[in-house]
Amino acid sequence: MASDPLLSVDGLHVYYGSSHVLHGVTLETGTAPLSIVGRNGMGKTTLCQAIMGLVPSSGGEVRLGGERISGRRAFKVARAGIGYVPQGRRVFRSLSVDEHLRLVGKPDGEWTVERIYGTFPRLAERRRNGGAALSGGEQQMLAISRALLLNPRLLVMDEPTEGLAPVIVEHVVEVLREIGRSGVGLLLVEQNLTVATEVSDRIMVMMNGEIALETDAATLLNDRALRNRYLGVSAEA
Amino acid sequence: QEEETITIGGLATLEGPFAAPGEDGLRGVELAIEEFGGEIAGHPIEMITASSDGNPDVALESARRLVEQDGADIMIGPLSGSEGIRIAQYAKEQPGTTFLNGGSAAIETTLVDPAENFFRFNTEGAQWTAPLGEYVVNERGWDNIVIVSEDYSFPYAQIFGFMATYCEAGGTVQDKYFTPVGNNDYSSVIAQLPLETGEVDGMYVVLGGSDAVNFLSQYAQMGGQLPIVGGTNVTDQTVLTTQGPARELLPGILSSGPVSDNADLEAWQEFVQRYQDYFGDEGLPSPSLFASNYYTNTKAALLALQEVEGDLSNDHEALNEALSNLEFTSPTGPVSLNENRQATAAIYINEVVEQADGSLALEPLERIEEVDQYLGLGREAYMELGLPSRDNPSCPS
Amino acid sequence: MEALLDINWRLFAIVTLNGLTLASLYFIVASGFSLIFGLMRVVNMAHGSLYLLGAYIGFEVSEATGSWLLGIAAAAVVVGAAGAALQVSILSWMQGQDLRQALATIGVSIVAADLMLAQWGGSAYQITLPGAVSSFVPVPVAGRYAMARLMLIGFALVIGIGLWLMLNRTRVGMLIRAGVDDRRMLEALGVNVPLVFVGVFAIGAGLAGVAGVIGGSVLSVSPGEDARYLLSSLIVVIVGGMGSIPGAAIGALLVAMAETYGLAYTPTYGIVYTFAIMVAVLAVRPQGLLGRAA
Amino acid sequence: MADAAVKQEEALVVEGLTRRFGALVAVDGVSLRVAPGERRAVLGANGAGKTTLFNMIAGDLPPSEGHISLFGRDITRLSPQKRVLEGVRRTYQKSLVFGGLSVRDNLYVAIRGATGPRLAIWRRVETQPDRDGTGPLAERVGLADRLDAPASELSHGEQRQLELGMALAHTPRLLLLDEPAAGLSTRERESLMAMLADLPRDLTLILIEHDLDIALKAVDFVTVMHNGRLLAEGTPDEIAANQDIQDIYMGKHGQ
Amino acid sequence: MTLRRLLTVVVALVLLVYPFVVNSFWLVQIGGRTLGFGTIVLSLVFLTAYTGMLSLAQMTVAGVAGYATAYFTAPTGGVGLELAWPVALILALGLATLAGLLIGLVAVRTRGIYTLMITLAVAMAFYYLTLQNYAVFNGFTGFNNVEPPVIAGLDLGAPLPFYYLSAVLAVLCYAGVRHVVRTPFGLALQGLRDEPQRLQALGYNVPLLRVLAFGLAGFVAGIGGILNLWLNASISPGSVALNPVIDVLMAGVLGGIGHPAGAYVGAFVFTIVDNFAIDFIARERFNTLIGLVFLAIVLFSPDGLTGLVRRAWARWAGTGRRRDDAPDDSTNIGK
Ligand SMILES: Nc1ncnc2c1ncn2[C@@H]1O[C@H](COP(=O)(O)OP(=O)(O)OP(=O)(O)O)[C@@H](O)[C@H]1O
Ligand SMILES: Nc1ncnc2c1ncn2[C@@H]1O[C@H](COP(=O)(O)OP(=O)(O)OP(=O)(O)O)[C@@H](O)[C@H]1O
Ligand SMILES: [Mg+2]
Ligand SMILES: [Mg+2]
Repeated sequence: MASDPLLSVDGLHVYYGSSHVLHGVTLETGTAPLSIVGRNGMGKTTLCQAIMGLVPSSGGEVRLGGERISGRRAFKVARAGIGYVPQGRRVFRSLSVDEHLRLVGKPDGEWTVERIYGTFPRLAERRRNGGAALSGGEQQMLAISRALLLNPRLLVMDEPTEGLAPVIVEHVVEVLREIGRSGVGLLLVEQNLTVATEVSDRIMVMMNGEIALETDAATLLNDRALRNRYLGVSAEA
Repeated sequence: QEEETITIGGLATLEGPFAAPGEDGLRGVELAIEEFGGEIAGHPIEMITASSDGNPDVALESARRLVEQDGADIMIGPLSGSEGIRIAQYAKEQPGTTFLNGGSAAIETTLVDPAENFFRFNTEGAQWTAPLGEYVVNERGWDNIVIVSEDYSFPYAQIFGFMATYCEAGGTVQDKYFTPVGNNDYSSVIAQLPLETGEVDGMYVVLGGSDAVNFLSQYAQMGGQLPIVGGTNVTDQTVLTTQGPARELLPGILSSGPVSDNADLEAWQEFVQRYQDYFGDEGLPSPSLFASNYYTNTKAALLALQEVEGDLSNDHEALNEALSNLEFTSPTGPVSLNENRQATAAIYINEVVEQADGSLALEPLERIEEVDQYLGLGREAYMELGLPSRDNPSCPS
Repeated sequence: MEALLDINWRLFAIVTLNGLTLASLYFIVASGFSLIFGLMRVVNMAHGSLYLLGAYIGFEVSEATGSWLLGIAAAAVVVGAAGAALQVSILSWMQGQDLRQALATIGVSIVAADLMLAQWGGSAYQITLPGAVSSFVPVPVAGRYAMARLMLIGFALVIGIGLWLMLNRTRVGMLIRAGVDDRRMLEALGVNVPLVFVGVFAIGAGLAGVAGVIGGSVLSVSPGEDARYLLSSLIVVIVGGMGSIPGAAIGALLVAMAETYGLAYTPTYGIVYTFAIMVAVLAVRPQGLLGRAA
Repeated sequence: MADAAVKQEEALVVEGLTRRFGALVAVDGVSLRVAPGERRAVLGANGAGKTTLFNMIAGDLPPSEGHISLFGRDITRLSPQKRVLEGVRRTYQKSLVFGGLSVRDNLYVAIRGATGPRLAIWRRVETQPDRDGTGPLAERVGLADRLDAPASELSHGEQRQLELGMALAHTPRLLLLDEPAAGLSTRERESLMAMLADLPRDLTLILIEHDLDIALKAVDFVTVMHNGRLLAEGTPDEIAANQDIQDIYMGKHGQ
Repeated sequence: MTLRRLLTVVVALVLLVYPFVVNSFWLVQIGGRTLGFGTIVLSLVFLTAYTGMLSLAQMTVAGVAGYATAYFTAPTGGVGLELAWPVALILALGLATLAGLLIGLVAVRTRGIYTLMITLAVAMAFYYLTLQNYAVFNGFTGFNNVEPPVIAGLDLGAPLPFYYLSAVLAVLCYAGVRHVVRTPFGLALQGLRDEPQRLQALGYNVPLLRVLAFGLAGFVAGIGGILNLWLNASISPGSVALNPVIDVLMAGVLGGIGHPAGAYVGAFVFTIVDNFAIDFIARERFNTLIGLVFLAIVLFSPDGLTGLVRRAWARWAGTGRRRDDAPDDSTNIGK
């Protein structure tokens, strides 16, 4: 291949103790956003964590822009250019909103603390609140902001719209689309099919630790049987 | 032909702050065995050791190990007072073993319900200080003092011995200050103490190890100038080997005890010489009180063994009999036992002096012969006094 | 009535000063402990050992060079390095498992105590203070008071303010708090968390070393002091609230005051009062006086 | 209807409930009346004060002002565990499950909490008669095949399912669900809907949910909060048609 | 046969036969101590593994029982009150339970490592109290000559009866703990360890549970404390000082603080090392050896020796680990 893809995952295996959770996941993505959907407990979070170096993989490799990042410590992976929004928010309970942002923010770069406050005015209103003293949705906004402020080459987002009010979800979708346009890669894990299909055209379905299906947004939205088969959806969405 | 080996178990504190004295105590045991060529009447003498940390539970555990597991025939030890009480009590469970004290100096060990097979050839805490009380009244003319002491049984015994003769000689005690064990900032006690002589003539201090160093230097820091007499532990090796400015405060302090570094006594000098020859750089510059006490007790055991030619039959009947009647010359002079199997021996009144080489040593001012368990009061009168405590004794005013 | 007038004000003033200066010493010792505990949630049971090591190093160096300040510097550096080594070689392997770390440091303290005993024996050491501070200063009511002890207050202030600035005015404080909340997440934001932790541990240990030299000069050092100062640090931090530098100051003050007044006025139970204060504080504020709710 | 009679009939009455965090008024004088058997949704933007309201009703947070009564009884001062015994159950927005226990034990602790005796010490759980309740309960929330897994090894969504299961351990009188669908996959959301529909009719349900598909379909009545205050109340259709609410909360979804 | 059943049989056999193959030192000082001291460790393991509260005051609670027994059966120097021994023992265990409950009250709002610090401070407070107080604790000297009762001509203080007495009590305590943790009460404790807020929202009284757990642990520690007292025939402040307090923790960690069996394994190994380390290394530096052994266990086997054995068994049996009721990795306990 002429140029290396932004992210390539090749035959990734992950075990928790003796339970085999990822069975050789292979995927590639460039600057166009990619969404991964799938039922609960299929291994989506595990995949994100394995990419970030937060759980050890026992086979396969992960490359970022051609550079091998699997096996590296998480902070090196992050420094290589991945911004991570974890599932469950994981904000620092003893840091205020403002401290969160200043901790990762840099004065130069695409995303600055001021821009974040502009994007999520709610955070500006709560800038002195501690991480534990935020509502669920506010925490989620903070977790997204934290990743954006790293100005990464690739964003890995694990259900970033969980707990967000519908208007904010729309807003986040806007932001993610804009990010996609600006040449930053996006790997989005979503339960909300609407969000997944609005943000990315390419969709993968994960099942039992494997990429079971790769398709495009329109197909998934229109093909009820397909959804039924891979996501267990019976009624129309 | 080769006779059966006789095992001597040495028990001392080899852990914690008292590890150094403990090690020196065991050197005393080793030295005594070596003096007999490691053999008595054809019986090879084997020495085994176990450690305690000053805690009676641990001492007991180690003693059991020496006696029941390793088959020690003769036990020497332990080092500290409350351990000694516990071991003497254990001796009753083990009539087949002969116990000799190591360094411990609690009064109760040989006074309250003493064990038949427990022998103490060293003098105890109250004996050590008894002559000193009389001395400060008669020789120094002090008749009003304050006492500063740590709050537990050994200092009680030391104060008990001291006051027994001090009050008798007409002295009074203005006040006693007991500081809790584990305290190291004495400034608030010092704030209540007189700094210069006047109403009060001197201060009797019973604090051990670093506590003594802390107290003395803090007292000096606050400008205190009262003359000081110390308990035996104020001038022991751990204090005399202190490094740093506190050293300058020590010379001139009076104390009393069973040994004196510079005693003009042949037996002592011989002992020191032997100690230095045998241990060289490994030992202390001069043997400590503990080396001397462990040595004395071990030597008594070996002498008695020699007398009975290693006969340990019938629960050591012969050996114990011989020990009870044994009289010999220890490094500090002649020793003998009373009916409680407690030593009667000489006590020194000492002054701390700086030697030519800069080290500190105890210079004898006086030697008092044959101080017995009853402090010269006779059994009846002594038993009247009861056991020492915070409030016992107090000079009748 | 008479008894009231009878109060010995000079004694009271001196005892109060004693309490203040002892509090300063406790604060200096506890500050490093509080730093490590508050920021990294490591209960460093080897803190007392680091204190003792600092005192011995300070003694050796100041004896050899004749300079007390060099002694302090050497203790800070050597003990700081020892702390860093402890973090790298043992504690970093169990980061986040606070219980296991506490246990490991207990192991370290046992070994350290034994090795220091082998090296320096059971004698008491005292570090020579510079001549300038071995004097008296006049103080109202109390009469005069030892300069050496007053100096403690100065040290405590310098250390306290320095730490407070570091924690509240720099990014370091934020980094560390975040690292304690969720270490893995912080790493995923590109922060070399292990390095930060080593740094903090070194500073905390260095403070213990400095405290050792100061304590060894004003009082003295000998085996056994390690447990004593570990315990006082524990109580100071429990009372004051973990990780709070002003809390440690208040904790030190309460504990030292209880101890000195106790010793002066009711010697028998002086030490027990300290614990009574602790229990009383806990009953009202389990996170300590200035601690954040856990 | 006479006032007293109304009081009797209300399952939950909240009056002037206020909660301040320092200067911030998270919930500001909210009053609610929820009839027995009613299904009610509480909607509102992030930080509107919905969870805080739940916290006060369940007793996890003391209110700064106001009163709460349950079936005519004032419970404002009651401790959380006493309220449970009065029939209040809740889920948490962030799952709180017992990581060291298996799914089955998690559910069993929940069942015991509702029925007692909670501190029984003589018989092992395996021989307790109410132990059988765990199976059907797991079935209801879709965890039947994970009964023996330790809760700490569940995925995020599975923990949400368990969270729900613990609240359903016993049919409460008042059930408070804080975003039950968050983190669930599309399939599990459907099961959730079905399960909600199956709840006994006499159970009173209050639901916080950002998924409007669920929020508007599963309830009879909607309360909308904004900046700590009550903004509007009405049937789902009325709310969906309300332009203000669309602007500040639903966005184009509601159109 | 499962590991557990096999082990039960082996342990029962060993316990029965042990007295006939060893000398009096191994019988009393190793065997008796393992069982009595191990019971104190058991109370610590119980609290830590199942409630997430690491209490360093278990030796203190044991000391309360010991002091009470001594006070009521062997008055010394005017301190104490002679009572019939059943009354004395009931009082002692009652007081130990009470002490446990009180410590629980003090520590009730704390968790994990914070509990450790506070209970350590409580332990030291008790130590200083015993040291300074003469009216009840007889100060520095404590109580000597405390002998176990003679029941119907059977001297419980003699080595063999004492050993069997210890064994029976230890087995009862162990079985009791294993039982309790699988009762609703025990499950609730584990819930409290993991997520107290959730437990409260399920209708449990969390502070009460915590205090009760401490009380129960106090009762168990009290039994160990009485055995320990009889083993030493005396008690003094040294019995509740910092060293023994830390010893309990060390033994727990050696054996594995995540499983009740770890308590006795740990107590045994600790006793052995404590007694014989001096033989392995020149007499001065054996504490370094003890420290290093301890450190090595903490470093390499966070769940102690029992954890090592269980992992080895799992590998040998070739099966995935079956989960036991106690969590396998104790590494997170006390967080
Ligand atoms: N720490 C762990 N130990 C053991 N098993 C785990 C652990 N974490 C997750 N698992 C298991 O691994 C599988 C995949 O989990 P993962 O969290 O990756 O799922 P997911 O697809 O992200 O699910 P969800 O949509 O619920 O977030 C699940 O079956 C889960 O039970
Ligand atoms: N402990 C606290 N201290 C200070 N402010 C708090 C605290 N808890 C919550 N808040 C604030 O109160 C407001 C209401 O929070 P709440 O959690 O009730 O919101 P919510 O409606 O549940 O939002 P979401 O939908 O995002 O979960 C938020 O703005 C939050 O920042
Ligand atoms: Mg997930
Ligand atoms: Mg909420």
